[in-house]
Amino acid sequence: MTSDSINTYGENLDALGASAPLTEQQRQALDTVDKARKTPDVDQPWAALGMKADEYEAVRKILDRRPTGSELAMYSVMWSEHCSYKSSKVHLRQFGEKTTPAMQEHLLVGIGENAGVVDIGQGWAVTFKVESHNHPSYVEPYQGAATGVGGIVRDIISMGARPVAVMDPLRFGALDHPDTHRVLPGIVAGVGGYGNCLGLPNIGGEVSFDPCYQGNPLVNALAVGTLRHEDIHLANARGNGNLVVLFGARTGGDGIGGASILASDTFTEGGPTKRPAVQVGDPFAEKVLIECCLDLFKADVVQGIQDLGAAGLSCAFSELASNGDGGMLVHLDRAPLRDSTLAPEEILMSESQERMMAVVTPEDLPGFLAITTRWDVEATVMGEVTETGRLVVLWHGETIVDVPPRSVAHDGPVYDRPYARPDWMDVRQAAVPDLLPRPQNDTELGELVVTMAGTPNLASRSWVTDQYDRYVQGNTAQAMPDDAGVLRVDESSGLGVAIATDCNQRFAALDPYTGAQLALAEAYRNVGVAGGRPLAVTDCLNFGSPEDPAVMWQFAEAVRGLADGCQQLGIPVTGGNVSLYNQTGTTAIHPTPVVGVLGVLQDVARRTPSGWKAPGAQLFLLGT
Amino acid sequence: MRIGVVTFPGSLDDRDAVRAVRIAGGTPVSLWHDDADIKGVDAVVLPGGFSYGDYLRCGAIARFSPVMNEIIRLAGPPDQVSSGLPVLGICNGFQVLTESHLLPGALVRNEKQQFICRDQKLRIERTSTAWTNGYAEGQEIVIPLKNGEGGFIADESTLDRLEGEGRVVARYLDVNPNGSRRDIAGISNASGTVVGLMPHPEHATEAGYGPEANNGTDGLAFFTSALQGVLSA
Amino acid sequence: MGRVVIDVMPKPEILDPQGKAVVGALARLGFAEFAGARQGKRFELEFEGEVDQAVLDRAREAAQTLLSNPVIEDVVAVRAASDPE
Amino acid sequence: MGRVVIDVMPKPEILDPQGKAVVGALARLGFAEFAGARQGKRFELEFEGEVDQAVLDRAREAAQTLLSNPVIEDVVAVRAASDPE
Ligand SMILES: Nc1ncnc2c1ncn2[C@@H]1O[C@H](COP(=O)(O)OP(=O)(O)O)[C@@H](O)[C@H]1O
Repeated sequence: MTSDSINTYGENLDALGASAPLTEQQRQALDTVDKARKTPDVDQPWAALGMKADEYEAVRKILDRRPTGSELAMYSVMWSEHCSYKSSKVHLRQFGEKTTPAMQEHLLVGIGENAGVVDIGQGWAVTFKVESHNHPSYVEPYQGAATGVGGIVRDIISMGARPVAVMDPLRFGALDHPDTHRVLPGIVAGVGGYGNCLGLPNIGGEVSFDPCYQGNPLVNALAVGTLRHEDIHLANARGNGNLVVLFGARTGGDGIGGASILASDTFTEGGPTKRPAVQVGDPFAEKVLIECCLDLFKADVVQGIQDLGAAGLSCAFSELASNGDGGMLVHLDRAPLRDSTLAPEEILMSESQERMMAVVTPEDLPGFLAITTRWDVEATVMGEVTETGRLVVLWHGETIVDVPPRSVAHDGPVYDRPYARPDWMDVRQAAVPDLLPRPQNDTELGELVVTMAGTPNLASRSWVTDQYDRYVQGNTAQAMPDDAGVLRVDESSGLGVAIATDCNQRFAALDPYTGAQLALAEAYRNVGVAGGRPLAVTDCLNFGSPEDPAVMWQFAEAVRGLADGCQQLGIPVTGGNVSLYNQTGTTAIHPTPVVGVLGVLQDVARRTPSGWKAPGAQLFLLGT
Repeated sequence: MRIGVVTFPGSLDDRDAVRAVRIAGGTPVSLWHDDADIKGVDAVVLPGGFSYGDYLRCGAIARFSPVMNEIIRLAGPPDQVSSGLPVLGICNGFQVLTESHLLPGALVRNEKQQFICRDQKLRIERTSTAWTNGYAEGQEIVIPLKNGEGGFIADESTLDRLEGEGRVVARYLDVNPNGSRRDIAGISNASGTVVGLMPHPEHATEAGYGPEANNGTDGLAFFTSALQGVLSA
Repeated sequence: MGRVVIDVMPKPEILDPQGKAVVGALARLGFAEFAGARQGKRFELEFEGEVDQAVLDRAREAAQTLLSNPVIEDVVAVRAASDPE
Repeated sequence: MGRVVIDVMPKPEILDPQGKAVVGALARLGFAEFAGARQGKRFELEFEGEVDQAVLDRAREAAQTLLSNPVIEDVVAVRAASDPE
């Protein structure tokens, strides 16, 4: 099928936003594949885009020519640490390798998709995943935290699930540190503002204070979704001639960072206007998008839906194509823009929020558009699936990208970075608790208990959680202050799930291997004591710079610990997220492997809340 | 007994309201913001949420939807004594009702400038409404409250008139969570058919999923009242 | 491209919790000389063409029906972006 | 009693969901001629005495530290209530 055949769906051509033709000057400034072939020696700003010399060389080798500006934009962002997991991949493999077939018994979709999907019985499935939004939340606390919630929720939607709850493990510097005062209120308000507006109950999380997070707060967000087994959808672009449809918010210059360098190369005249430093979330747009996607799945008018997060369209095009039959042809100039001065490189890299991409058969397109219209969601046919094995991007008819999609999405660089146990671990581990002063009598013991209860890390969190809606959707059986959040999934049978997230970064700092296992064990216990049978794990691995062998060692140890722990407990890791470079100057945060455990309850009516409710009840201490 | 529940883009508690109607023994009917047809329902619930994102003012944009035009017509002016279509506006629904001028006053940002979610104690002050006739006058109940802009305000003469005409339906007890004037949690029109309430009775209709107090079912009577009222009408 | 600016303020007799919060925060930050504060809204509407009286009249209509709530707010100004208040 | 007016608007390049909602609502209500809208804030600060340049400087400082979020908003005007914009 040629690009012209898109016009057979001509009644929607208006929605295609046919853009004004390029001026001669713009055409000349455009970096096309043709031009790249003819001008192999052009100096390209790969270093400014965060690429290493050998990575740039690898791209040239893949393409057998220099990349165009747009290709460079795509490779640089997709091969970044954040998108490619290039430093962590070699270690994360253990999660797969140490998963036995028995552990996979309840796994409908495993690690590697947008989110894992777990069978909880009675035809029901649950998907859940935790992700970080640390750096954006440091820059702009409210919007950073808000868009963190928005991003993880879109992952859940793309699996075909209805999002049903969120959780928010948060970590801040010392309570009385000025930076904590700067970031904390905004982060909490942002988590609440976005989640409340989406109608997702907040059923748990963490609030932890430690000086190591001064200047680098951790904002992790977990989302949970439920679906019937038959509703599982995977995001891939299959079926020659199927359409690729972008829908949701318009594309602006959000989060394009380095791409502006490329753009200013391209646009001599006037240059691009200022680009926003941060992304602003629109939770209302996302709420509408959720309902719209659920209607699309229900009407069975989509093959798959991919969320747009980090790396925006670059990621969506290349991943959809790479997971599918391998070819795609898109007309980038059709993308509806919020800022008409955006250059193609910038559009490819934009991280504008509240956007999704669907693969739709031509026959289903009218049905698809009827639903997006009903929800007043803008939808644009960007192109189609092809059998060429190439991802081809056109800009006003000129070819600006022509690449093998796998090379962008999956075959990026992989580093086995050096790691070594640092000497200072000896000092750290020598500081055993036995050296701490002990209370000498009942009075001192009493005082100690009162002091401890008043410390920020042990005091009530209600000043945070009271800003979160825990009632919406009417299925929350447990939230704050219980050990695990408990949700009803099936209203008739009472089938439900329990979820807890935990990590004690001080333990992880003392011993990353055991610390990660303790985080797992705590979340596992919290699910267990709520009455849930643990089934699956998600994790968010927050660490310092992988280029520091000491940090890399912490990372390797934590992953090994978590993988071993999961094997012993017999529950698989189904997904998660790695956040590296969490440090201020050369000082890394404590290793912080946040672990979320999901368990099933046959009937949530039989859950166990924490605390002693009935006078006269007997107390037992279990375990060692 | 058919009770309509309106869904605006951005409504959140619509499914909960539908469930509450069902638990109360009624037949819930989903109504769509863009459709003026209210399908001959006997009463309407405007649910909580953030209609159209509530970006301009809470409820301001929803008020102009086709379904609201029809509901405003059927509910009748706020001071008329003969009864029109019973309407319960919860939280965002209450905001839509004040923006529609079916109820006086307005709801503004919480005094402490923060969203607040808590189990809230209320006293039912008026039982001669379509939605509270199942309560005893002065009955104290606990239902969830969750809002960012729940402070009820009106000028002094309006407040005096509401008090004088006995149109304060519920008042906050123990804590005034949002700075509402005279601790007002809910009010009604003159005939008692239209009620606006900030806290959420629909989240307290099922044991185990509402506040811990009283089994968490203190809100159910709002919905059973409507059925009673409609039956006896 | 013309631009209309619309200013909406809470009515003076109506309690303005946001304004109250602003005064409190100002005082805490050492701006105690500002003894009162009110917070309202400013809208900028874009209009394809020149903003003449007819456009301003339409904008005022929009301001009074949609952009303000007459129970608690006043439309204090509707003007072309270049005009003085 | 003097009064200082401070106008704060979302930065032009930043997504303004409120403005987006307003344009949508305007169009539905038949005010489609306004093709774009942005929603910002207007503060009025009260000052005991005459508003001179020193007061305005202080107000600007308050506007930039407290009343606006410099990451996403611009302080577009700080002026005495009687002054033109
Ligand atoms: N950021 C948060 N968001 C939601 N719930 C939270 C958050 N922080 C803490 N909580 C909830 O508060 C309760 C107490 O938290 P915490 O003191 O960390 O528990 P514990 O010490 O038992 O692990 C738990 O129910 C937890 O889920």
